Amino acid sequence: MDFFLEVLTGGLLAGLMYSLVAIGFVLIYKASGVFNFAQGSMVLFAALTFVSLLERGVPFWVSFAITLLAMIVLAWAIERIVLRPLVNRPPITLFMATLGLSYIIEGLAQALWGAQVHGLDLGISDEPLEVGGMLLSQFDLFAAATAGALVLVLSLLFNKTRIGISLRAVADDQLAALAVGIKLQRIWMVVWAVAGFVGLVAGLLWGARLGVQFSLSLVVLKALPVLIIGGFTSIGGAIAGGLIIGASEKLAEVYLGPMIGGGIENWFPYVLALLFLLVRPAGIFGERAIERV
Amino acid sequence: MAAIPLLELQDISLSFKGVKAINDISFTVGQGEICALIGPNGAGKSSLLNVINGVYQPDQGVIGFNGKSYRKMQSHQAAVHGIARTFQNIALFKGMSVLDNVLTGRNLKVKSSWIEQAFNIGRAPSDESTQRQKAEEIIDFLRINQWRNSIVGTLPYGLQKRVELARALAAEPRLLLLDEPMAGMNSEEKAEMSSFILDTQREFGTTVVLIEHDIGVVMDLSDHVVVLDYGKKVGDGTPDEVRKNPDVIAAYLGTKH
Amino acid sequence: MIYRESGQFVTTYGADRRIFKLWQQRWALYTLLGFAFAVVPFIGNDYWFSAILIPFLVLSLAGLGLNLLTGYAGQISLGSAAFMAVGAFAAYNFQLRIEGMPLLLSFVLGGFTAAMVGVVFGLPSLRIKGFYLLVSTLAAQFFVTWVLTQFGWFSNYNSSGVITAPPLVIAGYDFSSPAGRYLLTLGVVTVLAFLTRNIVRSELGRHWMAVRDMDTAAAVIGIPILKTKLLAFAISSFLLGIAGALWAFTYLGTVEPHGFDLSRSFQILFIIIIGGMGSILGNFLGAAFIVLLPILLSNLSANFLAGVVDPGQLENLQKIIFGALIIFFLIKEPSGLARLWQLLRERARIWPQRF
Amino acid sequence: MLSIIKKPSALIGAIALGLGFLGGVAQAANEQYFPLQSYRVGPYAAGGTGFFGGFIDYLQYVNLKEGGVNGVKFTWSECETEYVVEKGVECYERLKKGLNGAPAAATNPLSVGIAYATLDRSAADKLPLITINHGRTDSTDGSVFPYVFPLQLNPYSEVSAIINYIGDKSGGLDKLKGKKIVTLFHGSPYGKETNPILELLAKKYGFQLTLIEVPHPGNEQQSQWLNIRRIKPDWVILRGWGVMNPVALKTAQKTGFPADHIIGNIWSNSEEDAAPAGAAAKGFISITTHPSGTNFPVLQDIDKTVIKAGKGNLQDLKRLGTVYYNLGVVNGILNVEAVRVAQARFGKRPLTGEEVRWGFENIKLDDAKLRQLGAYGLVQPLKLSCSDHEGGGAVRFQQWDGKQWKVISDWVQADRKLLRPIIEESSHKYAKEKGITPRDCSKES
Repeated sequence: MDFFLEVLTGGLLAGLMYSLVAIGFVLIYKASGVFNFAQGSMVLFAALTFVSLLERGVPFWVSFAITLLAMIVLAWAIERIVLRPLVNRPPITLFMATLGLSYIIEGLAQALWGAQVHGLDLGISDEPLEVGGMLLSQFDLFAAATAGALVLVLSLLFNKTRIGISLRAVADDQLAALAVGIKLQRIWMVVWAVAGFVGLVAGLLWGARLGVQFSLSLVVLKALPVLIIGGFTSIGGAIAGGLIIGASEKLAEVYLGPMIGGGIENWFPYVLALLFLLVRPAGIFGERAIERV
Repeated sequence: MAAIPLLELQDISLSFKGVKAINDISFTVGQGEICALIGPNGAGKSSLLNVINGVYQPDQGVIGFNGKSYRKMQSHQAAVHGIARTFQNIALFKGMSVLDNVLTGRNLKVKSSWIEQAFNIGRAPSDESTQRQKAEEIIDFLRINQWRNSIVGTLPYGLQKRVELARALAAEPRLLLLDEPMAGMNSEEKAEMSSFILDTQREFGTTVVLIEHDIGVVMDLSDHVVVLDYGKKVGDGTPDEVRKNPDVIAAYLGTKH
Repeated sequence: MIYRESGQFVTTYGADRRIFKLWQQRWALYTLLGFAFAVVPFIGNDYWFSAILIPFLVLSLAGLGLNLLTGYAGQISLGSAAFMAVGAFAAYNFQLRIEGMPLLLSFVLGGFTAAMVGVVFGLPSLRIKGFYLLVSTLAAQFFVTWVLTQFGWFSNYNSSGVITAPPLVIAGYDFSSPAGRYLLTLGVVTVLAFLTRNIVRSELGRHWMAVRDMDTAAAVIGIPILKTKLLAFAISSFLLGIAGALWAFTYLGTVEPHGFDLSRSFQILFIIIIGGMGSILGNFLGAAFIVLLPILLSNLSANFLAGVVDPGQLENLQKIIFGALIIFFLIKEPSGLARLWQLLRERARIWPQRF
Repeated sequence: MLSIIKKPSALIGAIALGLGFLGGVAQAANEQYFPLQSYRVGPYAAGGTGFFGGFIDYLQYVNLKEGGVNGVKFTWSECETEYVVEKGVECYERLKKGLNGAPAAATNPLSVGIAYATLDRSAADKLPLITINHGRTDSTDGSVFPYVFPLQLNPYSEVSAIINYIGDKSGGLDKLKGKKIVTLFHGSPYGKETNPILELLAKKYGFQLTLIEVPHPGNEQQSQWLNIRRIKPDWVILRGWGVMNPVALKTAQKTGFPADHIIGNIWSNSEEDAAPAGAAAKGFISITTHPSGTNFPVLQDIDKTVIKAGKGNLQDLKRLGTVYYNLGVVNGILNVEAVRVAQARFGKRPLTGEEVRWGFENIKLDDAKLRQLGAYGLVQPLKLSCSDHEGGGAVRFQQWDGKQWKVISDWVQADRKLLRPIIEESSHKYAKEKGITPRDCSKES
């Protein structure tokens, strides 16, 4: 039983790490209807920029600020060069454009900073904590707290600020938002920049876990099933989806794995998401649109 | 008015998330007649068409078609029974040519299997020619020959409406459902479309149920008018009868549309 | 005027259905095929066969497979490589375990196996649509490679988990030389391309496009949605499966499941985006592009930029170029290279006039 | 949008230029050529730059120091593969013909996928394929794979040596009985390859073995390490790859498993595997076929003659003496020795691949020879033959001190007699599938 709880907690904490990446997706999907596959590359780009600056002797917060600036510039460029010319195209086209985008960002990141593997130390010790016979990772707890803080900041941003309110209007109805004079392009840029910020935070935490290297961009594959289960449009859903995926994949690996041969963590979340979809075709928190003909 | 009913709706109700869109509606449409559904926006006209050909499934009620009763209709099943339709917002296959769109309308008449088609053997070659011939007849009938090979998405609105009618007619339907076939047209185009509908009824004996807002057109065109308001039926009869029905006047005509 | 169209009228519906209505175009195609079959095997060298022509042909076939599903039937998939893997491993096992199994038959059986797997992962497509369907195809991608790695039976318990091409002998003729492997690949791809062309121009092809453009309307006019989608999955996976078998047998010789990973699926998706969705020719143009561009860049740099530009940076540049081209095509020419080719041809028809 | 095809002639010209340089002009150059399928970008760039840097530096060193082998200088050219199989194949086909008349000696892709894809071609083209420390285990049997050389160490020998080391640490192989060993392996054919051998050894020595898989790429290992924590093993063998290694070390720390009881295999033994884990890696042990550092005459000489002269290949000089760099140097030594051996038999001239193959099969490096090469302790004593394309099968153990690797053992030998029948069983199965008749090694000279 203890072991079960330990696996469960470990899974829930790991799940929050997936949620961090998924939140970036949700923001962009909500505001511009783009399923942004390049989110993983943005995480890589942010982490690589940050760690390269750090290694060149730039202080922590200055590096953070410069990286954030870079993400904003990136967001601006994406809006200008990619999104604007593709307005009103089918979602599938936009999705494929983000595939192209992920290639560009990955190439750019490596062209700028090289392909070496970097270690990243955020100064959080990772000696395990014993709590009631259960092992807890300090780092994971820190990451969970960060995720929580991030959600709080984002919800404040969306509920209290002008830009947040216009953003929700855009998410609700693009045409109506346009009609009341909201500048769609500006909203998009802001959202991509915020998603860049989320990518930076995710990049730092993941980078500290894995080392900063190319495979950071693969975390996107862990975030996809989270999105499917949580729904594309709900930040709360991204958190819940992350928890569900994290916990169930760990439990499955430990208890189901030995029966069918282990190493099932790659496809298990997808199969789980698929089963969810067959029951609820728009995720737990998504709403199914009624087709009007 | 023709005597034998082709379509018979009994006590149909439909709701979305608890909101009633159609409330206990019954009426019949006779063989070969043109029946118009009228009523203000949100009266449930399109929903009713969607129920008839199985896009929506009603919460209760029975659909009688051609002497048989159905609790629910699936859209594929409706097509097999000979129900074809057009849509309010044009549901053409925008990436395909006019000819291909019309040919898809004949999909239920195709006899050869896809394997025969892949190897161009067996029934495939003659089948394809037959379908093509029929499709060309419809194209001639609706006078859209010159756009035969154009991609539908590039055509103007009025033409698209005509192509959609062509696709529906290609199925050789017994019942044709038209959802605002003349919406957004000028009076000349409306006249043209009206004459196509009348010709269809005369030449092929097709029964037509249509939704239209232009009362003038409705009164000229239809044998039978059903008036809906807030999901309920408020009138049912010949154009003249409906015109005189006080409920209808109150609910609909009275608002001077 | 390069094309002279005068005097060529179609008189039957059959003739009107031809892809190439002008005899010049048909003649050009036959010449091209004749050249590819009868001349290239004698003038090509190992490098051209093994490094350019064979991968080009196999990737064209894979693009063709995905294009049926995505370009024609509108179902987006990121699992193409998984179906290739199924085809490759199935063909290998049919060849290995059934004595005297003819090589071509094992390709076809490999294709059928891939088709069956494709149908299983296509089943959810009835209930889920759009991006949500990505989940099903990604599940296929990860699950298939897992199964092939997990169970040694599939690789005949090879200690390194790889499969190796059997001797390439058909009816007593040995096709294992580079030119032979090229001819074998070319033959298979040509036949399948013709069959596919027939399918997309037939009733089934129209059903696919109807489902792609608007599936509600397709259902209303009586097109059976599930059957249409599943056939798209099946035939698409069939072609991908054969492409996978060719990839393993005629191109690489030895493959591991990892060779059919997600990046291969992306590669095939890029082929159809760049080449042109909903076009047969587009797959060939897209595959040629994706095979040639890296070679071109790397040759140019090796010969002109050696020592000037770091080869590593050149690869990064190439990645950026690929990404940029994809976005460029999506913005400027969603119908890809195939459309550009068509425009070029139309220009040639009216040349020297401009309009 | 037509603008990109406005100048078709320019495009065709560019294509012709790009593809035109495939043949190469034949000149009677007195040079021996190494085609290098290198990778300096992409996910595995760190390994590629180190390995090919070391390899090139050693070839350069022989050129500068001795003027090549018996007056035959080495030449090479690189072709970027990005570790991608098709690119590797394309590079192979492009470079196999030699360069300006200098014939190719051998290919050294350092990539499992590329090695597999060029395996058949190597035999057809009669060009040796060197897969140092990796590759198909059964290619050790040179009678079936005449052109493939998994030099020094094949995957089976790896685990056998690790078990021998653990036995040593426990005070003898008989003390292994009842010990608990967990193997954490990468979810790929590579990762699974040694599982049957581990099971065999577990049966033989009576230790309890648990095999735990980490799915590719391995950036999440919580459940695996919680499992390990429950099992409480004496040792964990890490058979990792890429990002899986640092994550394993970090997660081990998180779950309280000591790093100095984790033993990394041959692809978990570089600086890139340990350093990103930071403090969590301290104490981590791994095998290596060659110590890192520059404390060997040959490396100091390379530093002096090549690097100090500004002719080195490394961009980042800090990488001199790293695991991958030294592997490249070792690989260079073995390739050059093969050429030297073959020249002794076939003449002092540029050799064909077939002749170089004979050279590889007759490599014999004993302590005296290694001292002469300045590589004593860096390269293990090695003797290859027609039937044995591995030769050595020994490893040393090293420990990460937080900054670099420190060698902590002498050569530990694998139990190659035990492994040989299994290898032959596999190679014979391959021969049967492919319709190959194995060479009769007793008739080879």
